[in-house]
Amino acid sequence: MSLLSVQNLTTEFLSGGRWLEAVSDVSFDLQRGEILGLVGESGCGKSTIAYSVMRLLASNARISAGEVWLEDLNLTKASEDALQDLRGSRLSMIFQDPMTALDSLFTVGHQVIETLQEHLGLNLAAAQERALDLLRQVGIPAAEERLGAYPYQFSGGMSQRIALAIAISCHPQVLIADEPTTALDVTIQAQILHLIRRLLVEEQGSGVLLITHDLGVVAQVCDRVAVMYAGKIVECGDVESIFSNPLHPYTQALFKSLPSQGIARGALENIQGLVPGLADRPTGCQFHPRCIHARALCRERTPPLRNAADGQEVACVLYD
Amino acid sequence: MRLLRYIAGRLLLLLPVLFGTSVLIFLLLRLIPGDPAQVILGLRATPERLAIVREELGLDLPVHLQYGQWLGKLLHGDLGKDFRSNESVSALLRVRLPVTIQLTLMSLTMAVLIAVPLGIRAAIRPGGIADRLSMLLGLFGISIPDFWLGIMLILLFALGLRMFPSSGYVRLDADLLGNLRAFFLPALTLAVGLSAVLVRITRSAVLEVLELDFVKFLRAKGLREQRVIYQHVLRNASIPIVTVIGLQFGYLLGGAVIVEEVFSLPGVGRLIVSYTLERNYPVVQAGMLVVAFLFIMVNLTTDVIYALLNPKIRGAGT
Amino acid sequence: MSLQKEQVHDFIKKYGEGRISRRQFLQAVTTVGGVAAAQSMMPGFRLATALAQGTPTQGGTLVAATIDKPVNMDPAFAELYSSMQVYQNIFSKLVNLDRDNNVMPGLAHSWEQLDDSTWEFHIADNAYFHNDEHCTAADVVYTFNRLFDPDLGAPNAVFLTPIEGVEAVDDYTVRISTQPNWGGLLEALGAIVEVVNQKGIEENDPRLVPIGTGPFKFVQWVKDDFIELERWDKYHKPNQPYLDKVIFRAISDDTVRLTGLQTGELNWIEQVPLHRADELRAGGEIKANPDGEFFPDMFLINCSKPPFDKVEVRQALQWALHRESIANLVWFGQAVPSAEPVSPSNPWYSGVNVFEGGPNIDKAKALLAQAGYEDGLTIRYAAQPQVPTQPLVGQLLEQQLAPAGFRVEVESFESARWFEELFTLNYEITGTYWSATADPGEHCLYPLSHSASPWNFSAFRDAPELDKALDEFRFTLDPEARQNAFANVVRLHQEHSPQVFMVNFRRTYWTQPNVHGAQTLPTLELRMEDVWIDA
Amino acid sequence: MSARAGRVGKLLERLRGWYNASRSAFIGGTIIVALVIMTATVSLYSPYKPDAMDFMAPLSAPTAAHLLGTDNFGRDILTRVLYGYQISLAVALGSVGFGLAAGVTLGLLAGYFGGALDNLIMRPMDVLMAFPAIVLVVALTGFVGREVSVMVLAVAVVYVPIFARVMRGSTLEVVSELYVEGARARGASHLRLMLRHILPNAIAPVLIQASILMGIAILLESALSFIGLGTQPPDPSLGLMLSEGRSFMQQAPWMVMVPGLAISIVVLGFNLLGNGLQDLLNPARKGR
Repeated sequence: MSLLSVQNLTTEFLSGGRWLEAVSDVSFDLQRGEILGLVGESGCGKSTIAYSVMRLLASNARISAGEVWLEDLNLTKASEDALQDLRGSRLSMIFQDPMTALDSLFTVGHQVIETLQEHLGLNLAAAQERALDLLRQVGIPAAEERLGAYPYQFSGGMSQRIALAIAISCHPQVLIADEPTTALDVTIQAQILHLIRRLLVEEQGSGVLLITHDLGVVAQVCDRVAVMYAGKIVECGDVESIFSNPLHPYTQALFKSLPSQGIARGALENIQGLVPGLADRPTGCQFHPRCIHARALCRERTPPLRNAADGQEVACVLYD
Repeated sequence: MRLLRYIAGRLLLLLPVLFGTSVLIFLLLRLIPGDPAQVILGLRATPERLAIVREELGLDLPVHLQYGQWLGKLLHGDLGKDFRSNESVSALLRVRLPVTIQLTLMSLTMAVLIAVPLGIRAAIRPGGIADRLSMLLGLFGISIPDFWLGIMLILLFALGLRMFPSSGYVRLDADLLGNLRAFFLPALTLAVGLSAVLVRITRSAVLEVLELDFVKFLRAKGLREQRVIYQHVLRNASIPIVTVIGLQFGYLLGGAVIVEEVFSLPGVGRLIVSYTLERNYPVVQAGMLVVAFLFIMVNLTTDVIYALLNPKIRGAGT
Repeated sequence: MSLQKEQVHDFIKKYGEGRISRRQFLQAVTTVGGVAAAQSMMPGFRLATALAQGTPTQGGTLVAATIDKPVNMDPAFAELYSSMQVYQNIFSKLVNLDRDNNVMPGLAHSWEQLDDSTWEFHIADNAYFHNDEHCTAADVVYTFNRLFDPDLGAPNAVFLTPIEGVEAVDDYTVRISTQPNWGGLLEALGAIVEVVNQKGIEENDPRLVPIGTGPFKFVQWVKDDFIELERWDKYHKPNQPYLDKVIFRAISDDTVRLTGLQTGELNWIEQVPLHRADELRAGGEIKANPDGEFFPDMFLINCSKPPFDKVEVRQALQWALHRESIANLVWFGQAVPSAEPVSPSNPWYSGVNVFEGGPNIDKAKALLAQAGYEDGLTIRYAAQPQVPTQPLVGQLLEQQLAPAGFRVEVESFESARWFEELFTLNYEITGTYWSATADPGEHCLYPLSHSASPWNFSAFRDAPELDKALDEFRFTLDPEARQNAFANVVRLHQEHSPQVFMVNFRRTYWTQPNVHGAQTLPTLELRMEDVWIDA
Repeated sequence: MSARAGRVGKLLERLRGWYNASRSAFIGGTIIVALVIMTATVSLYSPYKPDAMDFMAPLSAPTAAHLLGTDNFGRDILTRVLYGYQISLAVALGSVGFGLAAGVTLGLLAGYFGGALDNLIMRPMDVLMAFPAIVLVVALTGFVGREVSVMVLAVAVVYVPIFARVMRGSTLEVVSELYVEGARARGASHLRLMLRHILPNAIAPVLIQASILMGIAILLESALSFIGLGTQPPDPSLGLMLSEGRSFMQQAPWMVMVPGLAISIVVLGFNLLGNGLQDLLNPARKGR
């Protein structure tokens, strides 16, 4: 049984009096000891999936179909109390901008300790001890003094390490990282990503859902990847096969526009047209207006995700 | 600590401002036409008597000498004597100040108890009952003149239902229950206006904090909603709320004169106004100076609370 | 609305519609308006209420609410009658005046007149000051010396100028020598001379701590809050005062003061909202005590500059004035119209009215024309908002004097500015009350209109025959002759009208039903020694 | 015929536009406009003069003849309220007008130049702010006199520091934004810069404040008249009517209720207008 299983998830937003699908019929599984990348341009619904899993959607959004299972627990049906116990203990999340993720009026130590006390019911001394240990694990130098420091005394990288310390404080089974390194510069980025892999996957065997728009990040740390376009997964599989043999036209186009490939293959091609907004999503295969292989069929039918090669699934009429 | 240096700086600034205020008050009073001696003697004034009284009160000296005399005595803690009854002004203020301060504290406490919880609930459940209530209170509270509200409350609760006295001051040490009953309606009258402003400030402050990223992270780490709101969100929203409460405290010191008048409470505001009419300079000067001093101290306290709340400003953290 | 008011309004309506002539209208209104006044004149009426009070019982605390707050306890200054209301219970006077101006024993149990300029007073030998000093004739002498001390400049000295000398014949006899035939000594002693003690004056500030031989001893004065007096056990009158303690509070708002009485917080108040007096009198929930009219309200007119420098303009004002509607609309029938300092029920009332049958618009217009104001004139009425009746009278005058050609402009001045307008003679006409009419000639008309008086606010000095009449009144001893002299003064005063008397306020003290002995006195003092509370 | 219908249609359309844009501004605006029209034309349609005394009907409850009853002198309360509004609106518009003009200029200079000038302007403002408004006005009216114009001046003096602070704040915000730097780089003169760039963008919060302060000005004027320091009898100020009615509170409650209600309505109108302006001028904070 997979660690985290998302089945036919559909999430809608209320805008201008109408419900619009941001995520439509998405399914994937996250196994233990695996980092699954969820990649796509901004606005494709990847963050919405994260908030749907955590059940932290804004008041104008709702899960209209599908289910999310954390092992034997159906998150979509779980009560708010159950979810509160679950969040931060079995299922954790870190965000994009570390500088605003922490409450500037409370010490860093306090924000770690309150999480420990909430879930593990530790007394102050034990919690403080555990917090010190966590800070050391995430690589905070001179942790003893830093416990009493305030968020404004930390750099972006350091703040994200603290967020990570909080997220892993109760040995979560699943960590969702929503663009954890986008706001950081490249050198810090690599450190954080490896820290995630070491602390979550290697040491605890947990699963990580890493949301990013940067294929470089995927390459660096993910085991498997799912490419999303306009609310749907168009292709997913293990990183090696996807990177070496991208099947879906959108995935291929993504790679062509990627300078980091290092291969000077002519001018960078960008995909003409724009990512469709929620309100004006085309019928059939969402990508067909911008797809160079588009055929009449693409307009009518929305291709399901199909096994095209071992470890690789794609939703495109070419491989039906 | 930077905070102590900050407070010391502000206290130093206090002296010149108070000095400026005292000069302004002193001149303003003497510029208003009307001779104190005439008011004292009333219809029974005779030219000789007027001369005697003016000399007794030192009104025949040139203005700058009068100011020098007054300032000299002030620095020794002597606020001078009431022109009319020769009673020491500090004795008068000892009766009047507690009344205004009690009225200010009671009305502010009532306002905070009404407005802050309502404002928070209105922000947490937009469109709910609390939200609509806060809108109504916010709108009608500042539109209804407080002296009219006072009269209506007297008409209903004092004259009508006889639940509260319609006026008069009962000393705290003399009769606690009587004092609280006497202060209830005036404090409530002021509290309505104050809470109207406070509820809107609280609501918008909480709304703004709720949209900050760290609240998402707090919920993502499974903190109980109760703790998220009342520990983290409220603490962050408290800065604008404290600012408004500080401003309102300052306003009430002098501004509550109208409600003091409606309920005939012997407060400082009413003292200043009625004694200005009688040109009773020492009492008015002392009254205004005390109000200005308290006003500035309250502003300083608000800024200090700022610093206490915001670690960055006070340079806290190891 | 009480019967009385409806009748008044019915007449005004008919007059408005021209169905009845002016004369009929005024005649009717005067009789109706006068009913209340006439009622209280009948002696039988007053005697009956006194006897019905039952026998006094000892003990109890009276919480009394006056209108204005006391300001100065030193009797030499007599500053604001609200101060006198308190300290006249702390000091004693040689003699006292009862409701009908009869002179009753005070500190002096007996007195005789040796000749036309010498009197001797025999004072009680068992009177003690509240600082336990024994009261002797020497104290009376000290009192007078202090009153005449130029350094102190006591205002009341003006009323005592005819006194030539005061000396102690023995420990308990005082001889007072005056200018010959001065008729006003007894009223003066009964109204404004409180006996003080030298040690008491010098040991503490007399303005704050009064020491007298009166029925009540001063305990404490919490400014703007209350004054507490307690029973003086060594009072020279047997088994008086009846009350243990008296608390004086000042409540300026009528409604608030009334509520205090109705809820039992207070058991004596100086005044109820005037428009509810009749209703409350009928209700019986609270008790209206025997009233009295000793508080004239008048117009002060500045005779030193146009337009009122011409006597015709002042007389025109007299003819145009309609006193009944002022009494009814400003004082709600709780005041009696009167063209002289006292009202019909007062023994001094002369009944002289040079402007009998007024208001007479035609006569007023004729007089104005004589004065050169054919097409009317504008007069500035100065009103003090702090005295509620003044702005009301101003607004009523605006409507009332218009037909005669007076365009009234009401100008408001806070008290400080109002006094300045008065003393710098910048005002044209204003209103005020006068609280000293125990002897209306000596204490009211003399100071207001005698050319030599410092309180001649009208700066009226062009009527030597009025000065002569005033002096003649002053130095007339025989009561009968003094009454006629007063009538003569009133007539002359009305002819020149430096001041115009409007109404005399009927002052009624209201108490809890179980409070007895309270009554309105010519000196406006609150003689709390006569008051008692049923157990 | 159709042209007029078209025009009326267009007008209705625009009205509905305003209504949707901000309901409170629409309601507030309607109240104020209605009151201003009724007040300005009162002498045309009102059967009574404000001071005319009807001795026949003192303290009479609302009747057909006197829609809102009469006071102790038998004067028609409805007429006096409408004339009272003239004073209230005059004080409100006058004081806010002067206060706005002086305050905005001072605030603009202080915000734009900053440094010594900022302190020179703002410190006296602080001292003025430290004064309780009531006492400041008492001193001024005592000194100069009681006419409505003095009231306007007195309230304006109280408002100058408020407008100055709000203007300074928004000026600082605008100055710090890039396009002002750009304009300065192009060598625009200080004056042109302030008037063309800063003023239009910084004025928004001040306008919102202006509407709310008009309501407060009316409260201040009626409060002062209530304690006998503002407008003097026989002028029918609403605060004065309330104070005169107080002693007849039990027998003639309408003498107290009507003026109080009248004040609340006009102040409510200004507040609604203020809220509406706030929604219109910065939609992001709608409903805050």
